[in-house]
Amino acid sequence: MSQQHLEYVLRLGDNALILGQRLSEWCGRAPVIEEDLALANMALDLIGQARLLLTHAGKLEGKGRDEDQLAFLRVERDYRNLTLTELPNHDFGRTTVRNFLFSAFQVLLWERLARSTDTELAAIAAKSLKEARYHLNHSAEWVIRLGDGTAESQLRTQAALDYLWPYMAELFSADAADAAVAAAGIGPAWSELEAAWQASVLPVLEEATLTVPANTPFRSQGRLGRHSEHMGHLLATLQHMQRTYPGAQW
Amino acid sequence: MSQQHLEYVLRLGDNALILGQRLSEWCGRAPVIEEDLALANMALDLIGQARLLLTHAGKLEGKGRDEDQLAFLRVERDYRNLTLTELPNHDFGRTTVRNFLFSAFQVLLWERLARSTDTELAAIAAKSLKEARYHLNHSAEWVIRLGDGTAESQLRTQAALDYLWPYMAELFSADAADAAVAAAGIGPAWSELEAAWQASVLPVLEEATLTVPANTPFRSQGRLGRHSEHMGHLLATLQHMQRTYPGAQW
Amino acid sequence: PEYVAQFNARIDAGGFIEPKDWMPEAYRRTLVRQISQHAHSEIVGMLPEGNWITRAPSLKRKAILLAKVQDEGGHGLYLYAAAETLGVSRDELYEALLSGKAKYSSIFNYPTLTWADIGVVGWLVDGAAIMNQIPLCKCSYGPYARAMIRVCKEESFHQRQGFDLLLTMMKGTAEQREMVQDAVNRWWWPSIMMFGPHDHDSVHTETARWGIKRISNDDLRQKFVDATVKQAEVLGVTLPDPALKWNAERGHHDFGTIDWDEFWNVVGGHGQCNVDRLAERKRAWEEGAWVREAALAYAEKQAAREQRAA
Amino acid sequence: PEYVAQFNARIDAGGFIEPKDWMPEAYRRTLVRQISQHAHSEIVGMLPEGNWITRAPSLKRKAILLAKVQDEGGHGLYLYAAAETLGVSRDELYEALLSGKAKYSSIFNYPTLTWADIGVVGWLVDGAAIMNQIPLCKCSYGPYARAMIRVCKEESFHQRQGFDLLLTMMKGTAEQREMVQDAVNRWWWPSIMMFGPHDHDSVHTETARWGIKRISNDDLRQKFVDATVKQAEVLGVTLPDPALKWNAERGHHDFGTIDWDEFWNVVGGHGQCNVDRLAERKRAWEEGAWVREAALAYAEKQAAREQRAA
Repeated sequence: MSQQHLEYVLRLGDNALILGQRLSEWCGRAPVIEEDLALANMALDLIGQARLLLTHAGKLEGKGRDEDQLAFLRVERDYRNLTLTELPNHDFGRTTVRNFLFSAFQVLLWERLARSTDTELAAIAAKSLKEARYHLNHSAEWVIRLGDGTAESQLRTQAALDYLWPYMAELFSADAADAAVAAAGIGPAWSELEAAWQASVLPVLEEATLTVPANTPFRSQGRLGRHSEHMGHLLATLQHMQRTYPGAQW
Repeated sequence: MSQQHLEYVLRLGDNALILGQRLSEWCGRAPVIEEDLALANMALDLIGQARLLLTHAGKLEGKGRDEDQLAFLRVERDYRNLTLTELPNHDFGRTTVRNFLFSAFQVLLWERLARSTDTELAAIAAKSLKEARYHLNHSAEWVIRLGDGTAESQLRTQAALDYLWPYMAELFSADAADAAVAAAGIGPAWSELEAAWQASVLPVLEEATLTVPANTPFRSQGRLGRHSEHMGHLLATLQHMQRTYPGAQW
Repeated sequence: PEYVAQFNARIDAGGFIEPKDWMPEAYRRTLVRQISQHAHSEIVGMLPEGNWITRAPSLKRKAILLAKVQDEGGHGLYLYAAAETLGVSRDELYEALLSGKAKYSSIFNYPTLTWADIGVVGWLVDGAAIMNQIPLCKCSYGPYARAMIRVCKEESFHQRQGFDLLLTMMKGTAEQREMVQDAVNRWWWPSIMMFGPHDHDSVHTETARWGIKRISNDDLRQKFVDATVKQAEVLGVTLPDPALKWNAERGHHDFGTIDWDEFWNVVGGHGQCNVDRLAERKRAWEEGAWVREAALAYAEKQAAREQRAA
Repeated sequence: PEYVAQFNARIDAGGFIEPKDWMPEAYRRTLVRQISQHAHSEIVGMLPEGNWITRAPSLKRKAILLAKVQDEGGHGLYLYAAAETLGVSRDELYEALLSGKAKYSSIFNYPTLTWADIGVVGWLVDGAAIMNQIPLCKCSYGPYARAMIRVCKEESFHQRQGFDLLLTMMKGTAEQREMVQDAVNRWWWPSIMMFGPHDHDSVHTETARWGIKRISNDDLRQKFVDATVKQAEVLGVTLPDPALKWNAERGHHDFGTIDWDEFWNVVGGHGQCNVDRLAERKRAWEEGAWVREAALAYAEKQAAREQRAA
């Protein structure tokens, strides 16, 4: 069990770490200053979540690894984030749609985890829930604005949704670690959240005049450590300092 | 003297390494397949030059460092390439203009170095000269085509020239290592080549209907190890594997 | 009818059909599709390997990889040229690729996740490609056959380089060996899918009769498996198929069941990289439009100048 | 004339001028220029630090840097708001930045080359900025003064964080200490140039009379040098000025000659990063055009819908 418990917490931590890293690439590049701040703020929230979750994972693992050793010194195969989170930002549309799809999921997950039998995890969830709700509200408003904005913004936002949608299947497909954690009452199997996630997401997409893409047989496998080609480039940047100066304190 | 000799050879090697790295980023991204091949070919030539030059530098240094230790395991401050070579590729126009300005310089340098009293360097120069001549011809043809093409290509090519021109001053400004090497008969001080370089470059720019930018007081200092912000990102990618797996053979 | 007889006789005699010769329309169409698909594969195939050029772990390997990717672009070029002898233009073919109408080899929709993948792509993917391509060196259409001779020579060089890369890694650290095994695990099944559906599920009667495809999918696949098993032993890697074993009776290796669902999913556009590969090629094409326009405009200006001067 | 007398009296009494008060046109123009220049500096200043967010060497430092850059954007926002109280729009001001008409602090045209630069920017650059800005908390224009109070509070927090970053590095490895010293060597002179030309070369009579600039360039610079010397000792770094030493008679530190040629070169557009900084801001603005247009279009649609519903 403790192996799957660790796996589950690592996935949560790596999702936050990798999406936080992606969002932090936006610094100085957003369409308006307010969004520069909002994106930096979300990145900051996610990095904060990653710190707590990876610290907790390190304790569960029991090998004395701290947040930084986990964040910076694993090989690609050992990162457990969803492929969704590592995809390049592309334009503001794709970034926004991803934030929307992902934070809708995070809200549901943190709601459930706030009642976890893992009290450390429950405390992290309670704190993260507030942040995820803000991310969801903020990105949902933008999805609607962009979807129901100009012809160009409609096109771009629909393209973003079409691109990202196939990566959502990974969140809700059955998984052994998930099942074990659910059985132990630590947290929900992610697949349990699919209906609630759809109920949260679909009305917004409709208001945004977007077409929900058809499901496809594609299954990404980031949470099993099989990532996309984008991940390696992200890690080269993320890890650069720690790899170059092993053992140094910062 | 041997310190300046080493410095001089390192500069040559790092120019080739870093511009080769930049050009290799083009793989699969050129406007036509023929240029995909031409850019890969130039990258290959430059990486080949870098191998010979860094191997030679390692011997001059006498600390047992081979081409890979020099290419991958120095800190930014110790790379001696011109700032020009590390600038991002931007569009095909900027890449082409840089190749043109730089290879015109390389041709002159290799011509002189083919007569170096450092026989190893002379042999490298003789081989590299043929390659640089091809790079110069190929890029000069494109500069003319782009400069004297459409209104858009004229604009982009002029913008590229305006952007890059201030970085050329670094090549021709006086330098202590240069002076010492010239005095020892190993190679020319780069500043000696300025007139010949202008004679090589200006007629092509004229045929390309481009306006030669005014000189500015800006002096980049890459060859002294003071680089631009772009360099660190390039190195994070270049060094990633060697930093992650120290000591491994590939 | 007389033409048809001549055409058939030439093929039966093992002779070559040349661009100016009469040929059935279906033969021409089949060749255009196959040759252009092959050209597209070379061009798209530059991307998974290009992904590692900037991160190659030694200068020697970086140079080898640059040269290899350049060769692939070159293959693309002369295959497009071979297709053009059949009366289509390269731009036309390339636009069919970009619009998604034309296919390219499905194998390039798998990602190159570690440096070991570069070796495995050379060893297994190029290895499988060569098996497929060697018979094409004797195919009935002259320009295609001649292009394939050059392609095969370079591909087998690439395969040896890939093998050498892996051998070096297998002699290295435990981490390196693990990386190789992981890459082999991911690429083995896609590689043997490269030979296409089983013979009983595929219709190739015409291409066989026309001397385009001379050996069947399953025969080629078997040949590839038999050859690869020995090489895997030399490397010291395990091919990820518990059913793989020598069958003395058949004189061949038996192997497990191929997951054809996965194969058809990836062919159908649902692999890891289908969308990204095409998007990258499209982006390059669109971002390069101004360059192509400039080259054209300049050529026209020059022609006009020369005419004025004459 | 009556207005002028009132205005002058208010300023002489140390009171605040508020947006609805009468003010001389030159006073307004000077404030718009200064406040917007300050706002631009905050916005452009996000870039050199943003350059290191993705490479920050620990999660804690990454979080601190993200928060800091966010604060700077926030400063930009309320400084633009303060400028808007003077009857100009933010877009107008921002376009003057992008077109190169408006200036921003020249210090941000220096590159951040190592992680130590992030600490030094906090320690020296924010430190110098605070020296410049503290007197502005009492400047005569109310909205500007109030904005500066908030800015100064956050800046001094940033300065402490920068100092703490450097202290941690100085307690680390030899390589880390070298990195800090190298960064100090590069940033020291540009930092003391931040106070602007010497008093005898600069014309600030009006801004002084109007209670905008209350302390002279050289006095602020001296204050900064005196404060920094002590902090450098605590850190254990050497400030790169051999002429720097305590002058007991003056009760201040003497220091060497500033290279004003370099200062004016960078102000004139010829620093390492002038072109890239503006290009990056322009690119963000252009690439974001469709988003701003969409937000506008949606707002208009919504307004129309609400009107119909009413």
